[in-house]
Amino acid sequence: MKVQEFTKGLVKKNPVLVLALGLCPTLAITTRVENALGMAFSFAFVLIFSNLLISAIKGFIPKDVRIPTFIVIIASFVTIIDLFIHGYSPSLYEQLGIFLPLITVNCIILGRAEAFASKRPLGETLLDTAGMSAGFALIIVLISGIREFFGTGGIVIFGHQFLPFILSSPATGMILPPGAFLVMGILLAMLKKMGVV
Amino acid sequence: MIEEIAVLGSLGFFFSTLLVVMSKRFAVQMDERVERVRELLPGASCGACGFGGCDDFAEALVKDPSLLGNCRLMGADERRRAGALLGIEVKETWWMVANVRCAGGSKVLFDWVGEKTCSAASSLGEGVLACKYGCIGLGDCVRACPFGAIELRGNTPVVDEDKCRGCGLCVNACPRGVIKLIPKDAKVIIRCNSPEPGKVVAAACPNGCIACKLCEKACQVGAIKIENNLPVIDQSLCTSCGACVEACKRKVLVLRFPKPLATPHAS
Amino acid sequence: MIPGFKPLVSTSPHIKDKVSVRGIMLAVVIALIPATASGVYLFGLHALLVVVASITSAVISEFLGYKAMGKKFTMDGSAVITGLLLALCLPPTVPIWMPVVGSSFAILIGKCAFGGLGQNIFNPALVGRAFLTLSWPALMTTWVSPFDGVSTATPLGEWHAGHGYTPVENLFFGNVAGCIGETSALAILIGGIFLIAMKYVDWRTPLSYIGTVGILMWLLGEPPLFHIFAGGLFLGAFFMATDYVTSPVTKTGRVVFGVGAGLLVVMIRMYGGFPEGVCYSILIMNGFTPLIDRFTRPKVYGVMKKREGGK
Amino acid sequence: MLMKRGFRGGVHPLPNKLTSDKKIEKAKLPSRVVIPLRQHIGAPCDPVVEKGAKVKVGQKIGDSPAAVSAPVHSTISGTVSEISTQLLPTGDRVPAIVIEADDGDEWIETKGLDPEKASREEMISKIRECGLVGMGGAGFPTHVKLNPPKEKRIDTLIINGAECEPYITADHRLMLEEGEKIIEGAKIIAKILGVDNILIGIEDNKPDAIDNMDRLGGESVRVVPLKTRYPQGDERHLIKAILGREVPAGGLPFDVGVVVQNVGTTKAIYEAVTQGIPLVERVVTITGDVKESKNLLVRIGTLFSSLIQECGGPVGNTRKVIAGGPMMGFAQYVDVPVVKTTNCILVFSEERVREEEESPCIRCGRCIEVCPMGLMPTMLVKFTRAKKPEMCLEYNIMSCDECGCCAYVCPSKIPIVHVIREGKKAVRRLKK
Amino acid sequence: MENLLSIVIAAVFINNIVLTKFLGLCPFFGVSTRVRNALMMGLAVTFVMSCASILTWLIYEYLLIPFEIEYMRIVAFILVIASFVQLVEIVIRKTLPDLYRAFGIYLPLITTNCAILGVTLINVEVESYSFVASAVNGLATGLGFSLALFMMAGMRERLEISEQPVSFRGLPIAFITASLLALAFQGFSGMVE
Repeated sequence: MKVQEFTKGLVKKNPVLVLALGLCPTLAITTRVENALGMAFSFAFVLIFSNLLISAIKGFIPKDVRIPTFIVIIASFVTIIDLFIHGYSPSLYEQLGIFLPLITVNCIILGRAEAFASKRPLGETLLDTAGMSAGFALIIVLISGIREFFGTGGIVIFGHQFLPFILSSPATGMILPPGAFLVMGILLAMLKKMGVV
Repeated sequence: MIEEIAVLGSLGFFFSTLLVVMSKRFAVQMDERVERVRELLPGASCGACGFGGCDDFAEALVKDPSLLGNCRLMGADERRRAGALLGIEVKETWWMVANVRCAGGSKVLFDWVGEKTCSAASSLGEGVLACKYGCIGLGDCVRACPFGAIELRGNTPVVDEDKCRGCGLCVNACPRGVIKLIPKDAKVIIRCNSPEPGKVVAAACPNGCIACKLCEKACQVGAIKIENNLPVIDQSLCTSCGACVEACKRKVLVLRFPKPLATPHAS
Repeated sequence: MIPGFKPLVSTSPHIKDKVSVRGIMLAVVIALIPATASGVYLFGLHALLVVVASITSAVISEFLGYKAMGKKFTMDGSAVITGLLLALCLPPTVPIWMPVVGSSFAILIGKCAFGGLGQNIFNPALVGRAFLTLSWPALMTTWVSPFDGVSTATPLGEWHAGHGYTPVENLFFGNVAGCIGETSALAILIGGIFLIAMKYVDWRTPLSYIGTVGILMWLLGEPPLFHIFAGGLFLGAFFMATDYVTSPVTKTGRVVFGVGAGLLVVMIRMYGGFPEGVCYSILIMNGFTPLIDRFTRPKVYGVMKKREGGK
Repeated sequence: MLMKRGFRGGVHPLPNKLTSDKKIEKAKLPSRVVIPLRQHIGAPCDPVVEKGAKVKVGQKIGDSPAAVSAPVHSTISGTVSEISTQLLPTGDRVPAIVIEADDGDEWIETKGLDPEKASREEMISKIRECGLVGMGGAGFPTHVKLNPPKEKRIDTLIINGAECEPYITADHRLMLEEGEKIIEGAKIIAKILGVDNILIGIEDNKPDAIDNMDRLGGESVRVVPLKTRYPQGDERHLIKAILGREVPAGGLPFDVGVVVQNVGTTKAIYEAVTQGIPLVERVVTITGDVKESKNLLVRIGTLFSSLIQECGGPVGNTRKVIAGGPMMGFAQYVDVPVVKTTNCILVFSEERVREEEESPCIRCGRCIEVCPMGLMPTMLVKFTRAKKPEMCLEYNIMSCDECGCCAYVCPSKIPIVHVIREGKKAVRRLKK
Repeated sequence: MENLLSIVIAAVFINNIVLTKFLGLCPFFGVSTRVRNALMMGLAVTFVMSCASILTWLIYEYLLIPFEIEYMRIVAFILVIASFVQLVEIVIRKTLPDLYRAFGIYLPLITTNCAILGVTLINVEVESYSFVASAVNGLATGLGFSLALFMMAGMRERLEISEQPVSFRGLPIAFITASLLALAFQGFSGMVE
């Protein structure tokens, strides 16, 4: 029962694929695998800690102002990770741009807070958010991998060429906006065909 | 540090006061029961209850709890809980499944071209088949099923009873009234829908019931009566002995093996 | 009633006009022959190779796409047109893999994903071209002059760079650099007029499209004839903006479509980063087509007040 | 007011009027007739004769007390052999009286009125007693049509001689051969309605009919030549073309002050009022793939098969027998009787029936262009197939006349009319 | 004036918030199934976006900068936006219940519509716009969002009545349509500057 709270986030209730939430960063920063990893890390940090806090104090939040309260909590954690990445890796900070602060308004985080953390105990919340984070990471790394490979010809992570081969004439369109929508669409269709979603 | 806290604190205070005041002034009475009933509904929004969808139905239910039986998809458990919520007692109901009352095989009256749906075909002349009550086999029921429980094998629809939830949309979709809902524990079913006298049926279709009454005579417990030229089976008397099935020369009667019926529905 | 009468029943009408989908597609292909021929004449055998590669891969892609969809593939000729149109709006120097990639993309993503013939929203050939331009911009903007194959710029490219205007008669006969099928306005006009005369396309779209470009350019102080004949406007106006599937179904809608596309061409040419905007203007108007259809419904007989769309 | 002579949309099918110079011949007397008790819009009649009864030509054999209905008469003299359910050319099953002929052709005594002296009510009741219905196609009881509600002011009578469907020439021949009766009939109708303005609309592909009617009509009845285009004969489009008025959706010509009568009906009205002759025969064009196409004066209730035989039988392998014209007629699969509204029997052999397979809609917009009602058939098809009756309603599906122009021009060969009928069914279900 | 015009053109066409910046995608895919709802949502977002641009600019300029706590912008901005949206929600729910029903869960989600926070951040952080420019940018971005949403809704209504392969039906084809629309909008690139 408990393990399901974690695994459902991977496929069955994958926040991006099934619930179609959190699309903005999924498409925006998936031009490079490197960015995706940075985003996945920041996202997991904010999602897990903010929801734990919300779950802990859920009894004290008045119903009418719960959403602003959640958001303020989330925003605080975003500020922390924003300052952290700014100091730790300015280049990544540059790459993620406004999408780092925009984690605040990622529908997945608020959605989990509203649907799960504000109703369930701490332990389940931890598993749920960890699962959601993993599911999110899985998808954005996959999409960024596809886009980077076809769009630049190879996959470079922290200065290392990740794949043994490269494309000679990469299609730059893949790392531009149309490519993002396209990969997402085809991915969804394939998953649907395979009966995953 | 103090300044920062003061600034954000006063911002927060200002907005929360504003919100509290506004929410009091613009308060909307919401019936919480609607939401809770809605959660118990299956959410397929199939429309079989006669309302626009599960949301509409939930609202109607709160006003008139007696409509609860309209939803054919709810499991027994959900129905009981919804009943408790609405303050009515729910009797146990048996689960229904769709049943195709035609084995196919009617003679075709004429060649035809046009829109390939049963409904459209049945509006050509008197319908394309010599039997006016038979299955046309173009799959209107297949398209109507929201659960993918019906598929065409050859020209006859076959119901997958594990997927069928007895919503009755196929019953409404069939222009010939070939599909009927039957209790899931029905033991013997008939595969003909024509109330015409035997002579007419025999002329139109090799598989139709000609009301010969052999089944009625064969049944030892008196569970079969011929009404309107078709056998009517009292399932509560039937012992699944199969004598009627044996007796039927045209193979109109089919014995369903009784399935375990402990849980009528588990979602 | 009659001995041996095998009745066939259908709803009225019992007679049908002769025009068929295949016939229409065939007419469009025929209408494109002059443009194709002039392209091959001007730019040589490689151009022909591009055309053949494009058509072949379009047809093969469509076959595979339909197979994957589980639909029956019929050789209705629409894939041939997509492939041919795509080839005609490619530079004559592109490597052969490009039309192959382009028309596969056009057919599989632009058409089959939407459900095949009649269901797509964007003109597949232009989708293919836009994708190629986006992905391999350098290859897609390498131009050569006719006959000798010397690297040069297109008339619109020259103009965009401030090098003045190419004489209109060169543009009319096609003796300029440009895409395979778009340089000779005359050849396109022959095909276009054939289609209009046969009532296969509505004259409203090309007229309003070309007219808008001409008038706006004239108002902006540019030579209208140059802008009408230069670039892919003719090819776009007669063969792409008039694509049934992706353009409005109503007569008023077609005028709106033409005017809108003309406006966009002028906007992109005058203020945009590209010297040419025909491809994008049509794609954007394709996106507007469902809305245009919705808001230009004809007046229904006997219904006095026309109600607005939506519920 | 400027006279407009056209309407929006429409198509130009090949006219194929093979019989326009064939004189109307009297068909052989049938040995047996099947007379359905409902040949009109409205309530079916109840039989007023019993099985075995002897009947004469013109004797009333069925009537109904309902307001919208018309009696039926025996069309031969003979014996009622059975009263049973029979198929109509429209595909409905209705009760019918079957009569076996005797040797003679004995008529009942008929008595006419003097239209100069008779009152309006007398004439209307005579018309009802003679069982007159609109003979152009729909079969609306004539006495109802000639008795519009008091609040509707009628100012114009239009006689419909357009006959826009291909192949059919019954009305054309009537106008050439029985022009006087039509003109007199029109005057009687005008008197009943109390209007002065009598117009006859005739398509310009029948110049001889235009000349003839113009000559006979004189000052009082004016001929309006119309552009030849299908469906010009639909009364809504006729009114629009001649008067520029639009009948409101869901309304009737009454609502714009007009009554429209078909030429065949007009002639029948003349005969009914002045001589008291009931509607027992009508002109039917039998054409298509038969040995010799003819315009025949046929007793109602005659079976199609005997008429086809009378025209020398079919040519080639018959595939379709159509009651009515090729655009709106009904394909038959068994032998049916001629009814009051049957204006044509069309025989199509294999060669003429080439049904092509449907292909996807390519949104060419031809159906929208030709729709005389200003509808968007392609959208109606899509909404119907996507099961969206509310959208069908939004796109005015109920205004569709099923004239068939859309399906005629469709390059994808989509059975648009068939689909739209389904859409209408769904809309009706929605309204319930 | 010229400058403001170029801000408008840039925000509506060239840097369309949905098609090139990937902001506001949740409502873009969620509310684009009906043209009418799309129009309403577009209006709501445009309204909130304009107001939020003005409010946050004022707060940034007159509260955060003087107290040197710019790094608290995320918390402050989201607070303002969330409260403002909640306010709008409360008012709409009372005065226009039909509209409230049509928006469903998307009205509360305007709060988390990243486009709104995104625009306010772009105003002060990325572009450092003046007060007027911020307000105009907020409005124009909202219009750009509405335009994309409106077009998408039209296309999706058409997709709904056509027959895609089963695996593409619904969201996948919506993404592919968005992709092709983004491809078409590439035509605007390079305009203005």
